[in-house]
Amino acid sequence: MAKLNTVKALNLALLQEMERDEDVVIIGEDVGVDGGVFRVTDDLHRKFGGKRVIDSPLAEAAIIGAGVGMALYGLKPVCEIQFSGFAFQCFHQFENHVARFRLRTLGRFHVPMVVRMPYGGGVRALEHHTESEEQFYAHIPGLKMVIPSGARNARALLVAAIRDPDPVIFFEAKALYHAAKEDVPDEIETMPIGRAQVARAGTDLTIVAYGTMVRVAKEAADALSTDDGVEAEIIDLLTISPLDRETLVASAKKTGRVVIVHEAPRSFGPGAEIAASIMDEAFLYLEAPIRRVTANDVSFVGFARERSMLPAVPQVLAAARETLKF
Amino acid sequence: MAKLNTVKALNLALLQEMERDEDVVIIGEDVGVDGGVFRVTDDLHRKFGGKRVIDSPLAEAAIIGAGVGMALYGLKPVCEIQFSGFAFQCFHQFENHVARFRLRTLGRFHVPMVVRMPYGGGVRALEHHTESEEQFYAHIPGLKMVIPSGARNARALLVAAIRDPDPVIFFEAKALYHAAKEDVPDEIETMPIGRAQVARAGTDLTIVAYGTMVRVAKEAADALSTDDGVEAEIIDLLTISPLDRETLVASAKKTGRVVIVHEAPRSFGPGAEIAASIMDEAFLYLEAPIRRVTANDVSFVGFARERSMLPAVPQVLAAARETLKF
Amino acid sequence: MPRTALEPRFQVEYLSILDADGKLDAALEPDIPPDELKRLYRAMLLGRHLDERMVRLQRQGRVGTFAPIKGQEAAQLGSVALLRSQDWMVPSFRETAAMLWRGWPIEKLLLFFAGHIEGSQPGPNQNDLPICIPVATQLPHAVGLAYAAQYRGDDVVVMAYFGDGATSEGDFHEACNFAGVWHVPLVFVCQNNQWAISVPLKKQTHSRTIAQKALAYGFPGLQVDGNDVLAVYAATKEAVDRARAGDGPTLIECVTYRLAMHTTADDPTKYRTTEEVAEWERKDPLTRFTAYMKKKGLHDDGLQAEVEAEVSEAVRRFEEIPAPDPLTVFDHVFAEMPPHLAAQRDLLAARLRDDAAGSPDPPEERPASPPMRGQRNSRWQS
Amino acid sequence: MPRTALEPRFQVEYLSILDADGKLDAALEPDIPPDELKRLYRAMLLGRHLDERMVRLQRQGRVGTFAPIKGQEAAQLGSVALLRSQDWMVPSFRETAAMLWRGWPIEKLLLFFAGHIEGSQPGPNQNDLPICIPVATQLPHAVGLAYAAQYRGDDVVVMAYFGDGATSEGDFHEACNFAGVWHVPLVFVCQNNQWAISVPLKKQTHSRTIAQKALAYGFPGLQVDGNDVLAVYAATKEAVDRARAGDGPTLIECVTYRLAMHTTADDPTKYRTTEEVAEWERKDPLTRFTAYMKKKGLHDDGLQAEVEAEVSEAVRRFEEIPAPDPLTVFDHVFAEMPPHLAAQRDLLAARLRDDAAGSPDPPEERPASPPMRGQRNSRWQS
Ligand SMILES: Cc1ncc(C[n+]2csc(CCOP(=O)(O)OP(=O)(O)O)c2C)c(N)n1
Ligand SMILES: Cc1ncc(C[n+]2csc(CCOP(=O)(O)OP(=O)(O)O)c2C)c(N)n1
Ligand SMILES: [Mg+2]
Ligand SMILES: [Mg+2]
Repeated sequence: MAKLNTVKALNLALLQEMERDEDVVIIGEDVGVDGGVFRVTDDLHRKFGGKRVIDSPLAEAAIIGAGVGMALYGLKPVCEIQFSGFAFQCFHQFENHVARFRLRTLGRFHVPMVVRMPYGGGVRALEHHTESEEQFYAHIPGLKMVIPSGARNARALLVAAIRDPDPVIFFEAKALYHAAKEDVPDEIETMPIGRAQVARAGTDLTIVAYGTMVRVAKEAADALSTDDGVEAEIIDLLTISPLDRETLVASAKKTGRVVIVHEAPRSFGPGAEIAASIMDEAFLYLEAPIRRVTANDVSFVGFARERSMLPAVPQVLAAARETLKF
Repeated sequence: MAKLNTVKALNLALLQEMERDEDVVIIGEDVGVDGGVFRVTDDLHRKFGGKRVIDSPLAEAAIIGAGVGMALYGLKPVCEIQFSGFAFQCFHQFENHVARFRLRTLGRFHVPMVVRMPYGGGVRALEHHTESEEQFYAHIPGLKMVIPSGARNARALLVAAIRDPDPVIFFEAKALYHAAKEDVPDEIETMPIGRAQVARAGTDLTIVAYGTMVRVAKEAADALSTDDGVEAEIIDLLTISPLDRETLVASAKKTGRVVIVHEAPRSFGPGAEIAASIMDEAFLYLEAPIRRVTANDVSFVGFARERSMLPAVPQVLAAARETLKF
Repeated sequence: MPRTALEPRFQVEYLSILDADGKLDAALEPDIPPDELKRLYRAMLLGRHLDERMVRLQRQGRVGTFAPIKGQEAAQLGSVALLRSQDWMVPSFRETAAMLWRGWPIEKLLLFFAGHIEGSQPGPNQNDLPICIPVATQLPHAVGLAYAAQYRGDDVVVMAYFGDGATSEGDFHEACNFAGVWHVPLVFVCQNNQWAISVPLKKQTHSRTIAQKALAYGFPGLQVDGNDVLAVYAATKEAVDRARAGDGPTLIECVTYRLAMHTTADDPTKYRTTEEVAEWERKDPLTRFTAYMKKKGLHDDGLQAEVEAEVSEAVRRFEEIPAPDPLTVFDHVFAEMPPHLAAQRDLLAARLRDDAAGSPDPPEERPASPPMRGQRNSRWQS
Repeated sequence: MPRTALEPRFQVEYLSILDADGKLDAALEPDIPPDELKRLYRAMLLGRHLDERMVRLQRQGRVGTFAPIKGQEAAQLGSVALLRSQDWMVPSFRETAAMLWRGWPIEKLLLFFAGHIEGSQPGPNQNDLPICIPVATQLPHAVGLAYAAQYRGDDVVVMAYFGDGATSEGDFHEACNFAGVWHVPLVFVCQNNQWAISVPLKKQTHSRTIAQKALAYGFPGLQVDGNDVLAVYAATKEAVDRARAGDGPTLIECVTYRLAMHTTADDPTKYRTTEEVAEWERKDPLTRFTAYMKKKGLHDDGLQAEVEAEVSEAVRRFEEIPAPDPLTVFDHVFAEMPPHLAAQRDLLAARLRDDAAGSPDPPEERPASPPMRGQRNSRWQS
């Protein structure tokens, strides 16, 4: 057990999986000698050499496309896209191929690859370095879309993603990289992909969040408990897609009131599916409309304005109180 | 007034706008001499020459990227992506630039371009030629996403899109290209982008649809009227984004029951936003959960299986009846 | 001008051995054993015949849109023949002849064009990727396969196919650049058939050859007469040997011509002259190879009937294949079916049971527009 | 080998006029009027000084992550100086000196790196695109601008900037290919500074030069000493003249070096030696140009103080700029604000009023990781 921040926890997951399995290779821009621009692959190049930790040319479509080829051959590529804002360059490879090879070949081939990308705001970053693009992946059948919320689950989920026989898009919240250390066991630990967790039990209201927003949800829940005597249940999705509807619906049935928090723009965003899925199965239990606290439908505002756009505790509180009063 | 199918109606829109405005140029693969693989640009190359109707090399990102440059300069490029399945090749240009130049430059530049793409199934087509990808565009702030449902509105909306000062993604249902002729006025006609239409008035149930699915909705509504004595209201979205929530909410408030029909896969699809938006403002009016009739979350099944996957009248009827009985 | 010209200068070579008039450059003639020549010749005949048959099947509505290969048999077979079974073949969508050579059953190819995804499943030990429709997107896969083979230390070469139009795509460029940097055992085979649907090469790129594009990536590029199976064979042999020896990738440009339509949905008279086509018909790869075989005493008059029978037999088997089960697809989205897919599957299963239990079939949909091109079914046109 | 070598053979030229030792090839010396030389020299000094100042501002937390240009002043100014105001400049993210030349106020550049989108708004009649962060994506825009200019019959040339790493992207390839086919008045200026963050050129591409990549598109490519402002100027003049004359695009590779870090978030000692940097410091473009100016009697000792004052003055103005209004962005998503955005705007406006009305500020967020590179703020690191 060691106290690690998320960067170190992810690095540990990669290190241990590479030690365990020679087929695991890393590929991306600056992942090698430099150890990745956020240092998630630190020291791996020294340990495993340039053939396994590959500094690629600057071309995202080829990183993912070559990853597909490696995965088809039987390797387990862990690709890094330097920032999720640059993954649209390879979006055709995701949609056309990564997600489809298993189906196209009726199981003769599959693509056991992981694509890691830093995502999200709150770090005073420039355009294309702060956005939250999970929705685009969640809508593609055949992809799994995972977003951890802390050092320990980041490590466990990354191990699970590497061992998963299907492609996993793995978003890492930049704002969480160095945010808080957690106890991370020395032995390899995994967590099931596709399962949400109740991050805080409660009875009066459900707050659905993931990634950085789990922290915001927790602060809001504490304030609700202290100030309003209201106990909010927090669902930490961990996997965005396939969505763990069972856990969501169970909580909504219990509390009857739901607030969803995400950093992505609201319209046609992940919150819509979460809300619609809950309505599908818990309609008669809902006491109030499901509220979404999200970024506005503006693509980029610059970090000088960022605080006005990112969901924060006051907005979650306002939505929760409105929902509770409804 | 002439009886035209959708291909000819779209061709008329292009022809008349090109006659009206020298800045309108067309660019795409095979749009010139060949007149486009669906003949939407037929004869325009002969009329306006290769400098205005440009047969481009086979490279979607450059088609859209060059279109951005032309639009910044003051032209009005109408780009064609041969099939919407090949637009992921240029998705970075859409997300990074087409949608953002106005905001990035606080209005100093804007990108008045139209991107036409055939989309959707029902035409016995191979992989990447049958999918419905509207959700990806709808989630990007700064893009308008339009899908006509017939020859006349296709023509009017294309004219509106060309005159729009903002970028418009314009999906054309392949299954509607030659499906039915409609009376199309000789004089230029436009329709407002961003407004849905009540395609059939009703009181008991709202069916939301767009593109090819409007026909399916209409057949279902007729059957409901005949067989069940139920009058369904049909909302034809026409614009997917910005979503005309006002029209949707008004109808839902009136009927209390909503079924949404689309060809895109269900999860994290457009139906989710439509449902969530209606819930946002019409929660207390809803008598039943909003149901979605959609393709399954399977990327491609081959046209030999297509009929099992595309939403059709029986499924809409089943959902409508379930909703009515709820 | 007194500037420094950097060394080495670049040049692109052109290879032709058996020309359109049947003239053989004996000094360059590759040493192909008679049995291999016969296999090659038979495969060319089979490719040509299946092509004609498939166009007819499409016209009869028994398969959907199909991309003919007529005229490109030498480019495909002269190259693919150099692969061993452990090597990998990465096709685009116009490699019917090469796929047959690699062991794809004819009926599987028919299934593919009839809209069954069963048609894109390679056999259990077949090192081929399936048909790839989005142009050039298969090329980075080939690089990854070759890298993986090299990483594992396997004695494997990868061969990737694409057209002249594909060279305009970003994926072509990125794949070539990666292949150059990684020095992988990969042969890029461009079938430059002069057209990308209606776009002629001169509107596709301003470079004089496709071969010279290799210079941008620091590996050799060679232009060959793609209608000369001997030249294609010789050039590919050199490239495959180089790859196997660890000397990196090669780009081979096969100068050839698509004698038929782009796909069965295409009307080439809209964009090219019959004179142009006639000119290339004179250069037909099959004609000159037939003459060569005759001269070598290797020609077998019964072969044509044999390949026709083979195709007919396969078409018969294809037509016996029942409509596919709509439910199978759910099993292949993920290794394990998640709950939401299971629910969607169950719903569909129930609906199919209802249908079977007697509810009338929905009215037949309108005839479809073809997949890879626009709709040309005149009944619905205007 | 008895193959046909296709004509013409290709070659790539290298141009150097004023070398690292200050040696001038007088025969090639471009004819630049003294005033223009002075303007160029002042711009190089200004670029160098602003760069140093911005790094300090970043270290003080007054701006965010910033990409220094130190060492690349000659490559930028020797090229941009050939543009007239009606011409278009399409930058990447490392063209501070070129942008200053084009009239971007210093405080606007500071605003950009301080996270204000006001910093990416070109002036009303300024034919410049804003800083473009996604590598190579600006290049197709340049092609479109050039096409549009040609279409309108305007006497306009477009100049587009990018790095060595950018040449690996598909967008670079597609843009070059379109430019070749369309024969547009466009000059591609590659600042080959040897590194793309930590990736050296030899891992970026296996081609010997960047210039030779032009051969793939059928237009001229030229390599120049990018630290030699005279060579860059001469080469660019030729390319701009060619573009203006309707003779199509050119690729100019400026061989230069990024003397500082990739961005203020980068630690170059992780991936390159101090010896390598020292070697390039010897080739500093400013040193040799200073010597040249002195020799020409054009050197002005007061200039350094002058540019320092100019920067200080701009920094002062920048610091007076108040925090931006969060609501303005809603006005620029579409020409007309749709209802859902108006609703979001109103909600935010109400929240801001509440905040202002006294509700306590939320606790300050943790210090941020820098934008263009990973977080290096050690306080939060382990
Ligand atoms: C990314 C992408 N864009 C467009 C298409 C539509 N399309 C199919 S084939 C083709 C032309 C291909 O030309 P070429 O590469 O020369 O191959 P050929 O058809 O001549 O064999 C086009 C544009 C596609 N399949 N994929
Ligand atoms: C599409 C894309 N991928 C990755 C990045 C992250 N990134 C920013 S600069 C850079 C290196 C660029 O190298 P080069 O083109 O040589 O320009 P230089 O930084 O040397 O000026 C990278 C990888 C990006 N901005 N855009
Ligand atoms: Mg071709
Ligand atoms: Mg560089």
